[in-house]
Amino acid sequence: MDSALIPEGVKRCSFGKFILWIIIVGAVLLWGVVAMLLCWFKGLNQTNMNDAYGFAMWIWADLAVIALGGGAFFTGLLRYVIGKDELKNIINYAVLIGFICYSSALLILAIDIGQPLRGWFIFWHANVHSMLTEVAFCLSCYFAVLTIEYIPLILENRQIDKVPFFHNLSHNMHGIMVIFAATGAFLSFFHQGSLGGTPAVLYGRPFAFREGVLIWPWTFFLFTWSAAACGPCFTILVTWITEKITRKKLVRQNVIMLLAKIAGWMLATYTVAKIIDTWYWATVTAPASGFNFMDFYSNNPLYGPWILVLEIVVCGVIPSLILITKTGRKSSFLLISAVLLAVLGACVNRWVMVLQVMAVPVLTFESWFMYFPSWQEIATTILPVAYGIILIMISYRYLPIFPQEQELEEEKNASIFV
Amino acid sequence: MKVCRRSFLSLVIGGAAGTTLSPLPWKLMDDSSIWTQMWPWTPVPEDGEVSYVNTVCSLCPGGCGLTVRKINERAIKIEGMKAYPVNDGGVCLLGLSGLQLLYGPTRVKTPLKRVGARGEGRWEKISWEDAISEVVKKLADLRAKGLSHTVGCISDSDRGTVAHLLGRFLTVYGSPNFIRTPSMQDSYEQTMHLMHGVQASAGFDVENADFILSFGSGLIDGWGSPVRMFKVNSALKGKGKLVQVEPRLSNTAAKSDKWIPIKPGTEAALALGLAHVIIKESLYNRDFVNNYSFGFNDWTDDRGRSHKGFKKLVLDEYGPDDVAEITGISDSTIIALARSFARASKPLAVCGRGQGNTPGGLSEFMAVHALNALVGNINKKGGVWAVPDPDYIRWPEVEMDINAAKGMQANRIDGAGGKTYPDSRYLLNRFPEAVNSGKEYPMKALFVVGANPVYTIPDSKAVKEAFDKIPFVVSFSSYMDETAANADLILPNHVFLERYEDVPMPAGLQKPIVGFSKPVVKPQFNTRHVGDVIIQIAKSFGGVIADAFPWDNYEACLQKTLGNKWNALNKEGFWLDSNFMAKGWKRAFSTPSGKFEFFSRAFAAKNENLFQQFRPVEPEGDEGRFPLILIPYDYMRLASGCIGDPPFAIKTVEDTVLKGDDILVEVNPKSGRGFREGDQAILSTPKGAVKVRVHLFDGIMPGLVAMPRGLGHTAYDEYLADKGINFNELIGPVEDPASGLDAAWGIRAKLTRA
Amino acid sequence: MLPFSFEWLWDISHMLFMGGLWYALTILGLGMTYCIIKAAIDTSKGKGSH
Amino acid sequence: MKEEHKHGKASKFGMVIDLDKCTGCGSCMVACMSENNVPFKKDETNKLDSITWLRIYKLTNGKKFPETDICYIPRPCMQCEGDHGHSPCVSVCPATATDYNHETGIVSQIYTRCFGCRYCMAACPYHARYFNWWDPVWPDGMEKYLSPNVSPRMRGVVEKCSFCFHRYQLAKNKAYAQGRRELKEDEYQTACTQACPAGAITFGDLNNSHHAVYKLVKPDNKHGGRPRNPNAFRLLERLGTNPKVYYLSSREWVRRAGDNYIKDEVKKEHH
Amino acid sequence: MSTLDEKAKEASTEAVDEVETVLPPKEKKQDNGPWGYIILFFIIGFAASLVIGWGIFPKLLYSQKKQPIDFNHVIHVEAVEEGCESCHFFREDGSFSGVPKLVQCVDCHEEVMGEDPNEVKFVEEYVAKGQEVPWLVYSKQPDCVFFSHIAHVKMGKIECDTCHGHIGESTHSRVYEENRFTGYSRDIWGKNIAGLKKNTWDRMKMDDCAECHAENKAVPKTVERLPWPISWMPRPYEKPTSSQVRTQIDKDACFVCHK
Repeated sequence: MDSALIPEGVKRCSFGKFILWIIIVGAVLLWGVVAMLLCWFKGLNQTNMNDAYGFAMWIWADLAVIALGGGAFFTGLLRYVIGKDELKNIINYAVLIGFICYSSALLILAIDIGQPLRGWFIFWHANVHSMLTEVAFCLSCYFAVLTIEYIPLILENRQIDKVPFFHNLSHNMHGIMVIFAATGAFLSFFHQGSLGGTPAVLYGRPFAFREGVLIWPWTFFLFTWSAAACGPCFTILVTWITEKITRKKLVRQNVIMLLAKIAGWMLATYTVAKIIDTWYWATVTAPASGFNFMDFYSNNPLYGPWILVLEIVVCGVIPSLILITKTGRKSSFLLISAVLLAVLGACVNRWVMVLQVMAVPVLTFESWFMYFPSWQEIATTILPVAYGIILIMISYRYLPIFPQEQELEEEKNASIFV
Repeated sequence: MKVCRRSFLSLVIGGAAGTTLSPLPWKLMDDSSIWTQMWPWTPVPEDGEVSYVNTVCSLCPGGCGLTVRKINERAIKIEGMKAYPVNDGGVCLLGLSGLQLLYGPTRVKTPLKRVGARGEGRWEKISWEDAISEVVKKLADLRAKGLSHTVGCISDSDRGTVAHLLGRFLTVYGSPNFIRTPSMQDSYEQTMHLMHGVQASAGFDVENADFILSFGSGLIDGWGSPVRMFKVNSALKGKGKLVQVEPRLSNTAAKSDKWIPIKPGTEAALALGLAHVIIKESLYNRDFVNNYSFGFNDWTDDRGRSHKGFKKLVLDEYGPDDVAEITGISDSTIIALARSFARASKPLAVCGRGQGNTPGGLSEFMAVHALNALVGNINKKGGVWAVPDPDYIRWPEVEMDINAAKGMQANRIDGAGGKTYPDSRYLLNRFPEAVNSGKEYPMKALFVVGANPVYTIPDSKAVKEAFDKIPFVVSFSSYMDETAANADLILPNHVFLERYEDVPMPAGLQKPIVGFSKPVVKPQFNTRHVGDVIIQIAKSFGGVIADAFPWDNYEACLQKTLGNKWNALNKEGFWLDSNFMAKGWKRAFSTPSGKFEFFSRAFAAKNENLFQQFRPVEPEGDEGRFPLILIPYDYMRLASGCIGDPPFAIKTVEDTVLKGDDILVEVNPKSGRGFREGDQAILSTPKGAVKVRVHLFDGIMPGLVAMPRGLGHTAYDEYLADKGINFNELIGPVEDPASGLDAAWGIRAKLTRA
Repeated sequence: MLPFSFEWLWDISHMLFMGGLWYALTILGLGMTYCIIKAAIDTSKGKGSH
Repeated sequence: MKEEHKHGKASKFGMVIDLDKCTGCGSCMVACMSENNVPFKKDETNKLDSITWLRIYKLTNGKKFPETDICYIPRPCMQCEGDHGHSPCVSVCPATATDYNHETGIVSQIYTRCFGCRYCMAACPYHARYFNWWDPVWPDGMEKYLSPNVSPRMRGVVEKCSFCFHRYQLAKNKAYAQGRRELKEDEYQTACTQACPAGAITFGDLNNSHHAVYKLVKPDNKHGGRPRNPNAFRLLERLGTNPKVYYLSSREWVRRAGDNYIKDEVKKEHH
Repeated sequence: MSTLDEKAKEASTEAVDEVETVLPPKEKKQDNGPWGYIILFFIIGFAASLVIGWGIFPKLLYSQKKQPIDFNHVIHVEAVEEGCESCHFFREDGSFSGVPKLVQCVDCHEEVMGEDPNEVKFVEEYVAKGQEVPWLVYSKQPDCVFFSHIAHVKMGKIECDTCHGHIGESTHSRVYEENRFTGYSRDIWGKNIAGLKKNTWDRMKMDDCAECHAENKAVPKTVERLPWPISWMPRPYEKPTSSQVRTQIDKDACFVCHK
């Protein structure tokens, strides 16, 4: 039915099946949209946030998707600026995932603020000293970059490509993509960093506060570093999932290996830096404001030392070791486990830097603040996931996302018939 | 077709480009943000000319001066009146939220007549004329049947012109049943009556005392005139000492120099134990005791019976060991306390539990007052003064017709002033019993003015039952309170910010002062001053009743009554008898002996010796079934009197007192074993069982459960109703054997899992 | 925020920060404009027709 | 000459609360709420969504009966100055909706500029900032008591104590009418100070050695206003927020409750 | 592809005829397929949206309201002694009275004095009934704005017309235009929809306050330190220096004007 739109030389499932899945995921999306509208029209009382939890699940989701979307900027940097050419076979998907992550982040921000209609004040009345201003600026600019990177992909749709203007446009955009990618990398570096700075500049919150260099607290660099490490891992993970679902090999293993290796070394170095940071914070920064390191991990039902072990050892050291060793990467199981752990590690780190910051009591006469999100919060957080799945489904079906798909498919068929 | 599509796309792009270059999107973006700043559903307060009006607060017996800020015709803020003798600029949170009472949804906006069943909440609006004629018809009917004495009136005060108008009306109408709501004032008045032989209030010169010994009085929890007591407490810092004797770490205890936890109900024993030490160590004021007191040594009464003197009594029976046993306070503490009290230059002992809204046992008041006498701190700087009511209401004597005279000869329904309790003036705590049992006579009609007995009187169930038995209940409440909700007719009074009224004598003040409430704003609703309504009712009767009310209206009455003080009051807001001095010891006492009486001879003539009879008032209930004791506590953020807390006040209540609609009761972790903080529980007493939550608090004596007063309203608005539990539902009155007043201080209870 | 706004301060933070923002936006804007115009020219030259 | 120099010097308004006198009665809270048009809801027992610019905390010394002690700490906005001249909340606000006024030392909050990101709330360790989770609704007729000097806030913005800044402005207006520019100490007092029945709150200019607040705490203005009175302390002094709200207490445990100390750490005395 | 285009072209011959004159030469059109239409529709869209944005939109955005009474300032200014302040005066507490209340008007207009039908209406409908006139205030700022008249007029010696224009010279009340969306007076944004102004009183937005404050008291020190003294750039502001009487210009003083 829609065969004219499907890229040449590849096979896709029947249109009916496709629509059925769109409807199923769409239902989840709709649930999220209802929750979103409730939040917009009735206000943030629809959430379980409160004056102690001004930042909660959404900000965590925001930080997490941005970190995971970091695959786009880092792969782009490697592909266009540094010139790792093999990565051209995965860059499209990385861009798509990045686009989904960043558009989701912007959407979540638009729901999260109390006065969405005044959201533009952040640009027009900007306070340049605020980390959040930097985040908003770079986030929206980088989203523009991702859009620019995504547009040529759309233009490569079989029917659209037939239009000479669009064909030329796509061609030209590819031509100067290196400029866009470089700008994107620059923007991304800063906003990933400012996200790291967001909690770390809160000198009234000893759990979050970090010292640093000039205006940048250490977590500024840690966040950028971890996004560069975990973002590609997320790209690998999503590619693997897509391959499993489509039951096809979409990207050659050598591409995956290269990305995994780079990500592995990034993760390893990040983990070392994170350990040093934690050590310094636990022994110097926090005690200076009267806190014992263990004060942050005891007397509460959730945040125990386990969370630190999970983040640094289980989701840092272990996946690093797997990814930097050739044997580790070679084993499909270990590889996927490692990228999964790395992704989880980024999420846990963002969780800790947002929610545990809120939970720790600072005044001596207060106790731990606990919070559980309302269904509206959960629904609006799942909303981007559903939206991402739908966008991936449509893009995979109609756009030549995976340049190697056709040849891999032919090879596979050949191997079967030979 | 393709052209169409492309052209359309082109049109759209052109349109977008043009729109971007027009003011439309930018102006709309700007305006939409301005719209969020000016949402039509967010009120914009009107600006205008600022003015200030002074008045006096009558929400509690404190009588503070207020300055109300107005914008045009709106009252927008209440502040304390600077230089007002009671509060000098300070003001409590209830007074501060007065505007919420003025403009609040709980106001009764017009006279209402009950349509459905009692308390069902169905009302019919009626005109003032109809309402008044209905009252008059009913009263005239009763009077004609010779039942005038079955009409009663419950009022929050018996002072000032409004109370006098009510009393005067009942007198000419022919009923002795004017009843004042109970408070520690009753016990103190009786103490003054028996020990000083005078009809007076107790005034405390706390400003000049340097050692205040409080037997459970919530000096900074709303006792007396609250703001004044706060000021005193602050002034005392560094200059004097405050010792708080109380089973629970109240705010007063926490702010005191020493908190002495005591088994509840044994305060009188402690007072006598202190007396023991003072006498034994000869620390008492010889001049006063030897020359101006009676009953210190053994004595013989008119009938020749010999009595133990105060000295012998306490030396024999209240040695520190005995008292330590009774009170749970160590003997060394008792001795040390007695010494520091007696050695202070101006020691002062006070009592009246919490905010003093319950009278308490007379023996306790007399024992504590005896301590003041021992140190000679009576009618002296820094001591207790007997303060007579300001004497400015001098209306001609009423002329009674036969009906009235006959009605007035009937016994009071509450038994006050009768055979059993000859020295008591009002015993509202006995009223429910009297009505329910019908022993004396059935009550046929009841007026309630400035009081909310259905809520404030212990054993709410019995009170409600009594009200149900009275066929005609008229409430003059400005608010839809519990009593109004259970009335047949509501004749809403102006609230204090809308009316003229004299407010005599703030509680516990040592100087006679009359405060002056005046209207700050015009009446907001179709309400009438209760004084006006009484005058109108009286006038409708005609004859002697009308003759007793020669004034056109209340304002005229007040102006006439105040005479040359009117102008000064209007200007200053208060009238103070600055020359007033308590009478010296020589002339102070009008007892049979002419001296301060440790033992009242008048009383002894009728009763057995009080102190020999001293027994702690036992709480109701069986210890086996109810292992704990429930005590109430008062604190400033909850009004426990007839005024329901406005939203602002409720907002300040901590979440360890009220959580959602659940009340939290304080329990020591030792007694609350098995409960975690915030757990639900069933609290039961012999009077009933309620659902509560547990607040584990180390500041309360093990074995006790403490519950705040002032919650559990069922009427009023949604900001107050159904929050928590009314303590009075869980306790019943315990009659003091000497005075008949309610001496209950707690009740046996148990706490079980919910 | 533009330097025309009274909230603008001529200090290093504003110049660097806002400068960076406008710089990035300019690059993106110019880049896209270039691509579109060049595509239009290319198309008019008949390039890209299949 | 000296007088002239003082004229026009920036003020630093501060508050001193004597915890020995404070009775926890709640007058300050209500005075504040009624002065500043603070709304209320049907249920205000969830203190985490209940707007009270000035909140009274109840502290206990944690000891068992009968050694237990309690103390109340009224907590308005601390009007932090910060170590580096920036308050924790001001520097983080992305839209300049809150700022530090150098003329008065007060941290402002502009409701109509705020777009509700709540970053400032995350930054404030005192929980002095409140978010309007709900539309403010007054029961019919009660909006009559609203003061025109303070705008009612709309849903979705953050609000906090302003040291009754509007009173400063009204006092200034009055002074202008009399041809003066300077204010006397008693001309500008916050609503809570004025209402406190215990006289526990003192308010004035910490830069002016004639003012009572200065005499009470003797701030060391060279070191962020650290109090020199040994009974005076500030909340979370060690974080370097430099609050302008000081507390006085004669009880050691209360003073110690003002800050965090590592176990067995002896309180460092600064002299 | 080209066949499709031609079909479409045939279908819309009429449209082509109509606009042929403004189109590029025919041969070019034939060469380049549909470009002519594309440009044409672009221009149509562009022009139409400009007309809507600049012309129709402002008309729709504002509703027009008439003052309850047509007020003649000239007559009143002549009749009083102290100019504007005779009726728009300062109260003792320094607050500004704004539009006069009935009480002030009644001083003269207890009864009808002249023959103006507006005065008759005023006396009959308002004075007699004791009802305040619901004047529409042109310069009414949103509720969040705090403005101290006395600081500007008494201390700053600024003339009324600097902000309010020569309203004292008006003989009639002009139409009051209300923004349908935000509910406040058009005078704040200004008559000019682009927000441009010629006179100081043409607009009353925050930027206009800021402009005046900057002009009057900014201390242009920073500018000298900067390498680019660009004349069109607004003058920068400095932190307050100690003892001078200065106009409020700090960025750190939002709540001086906002409540």
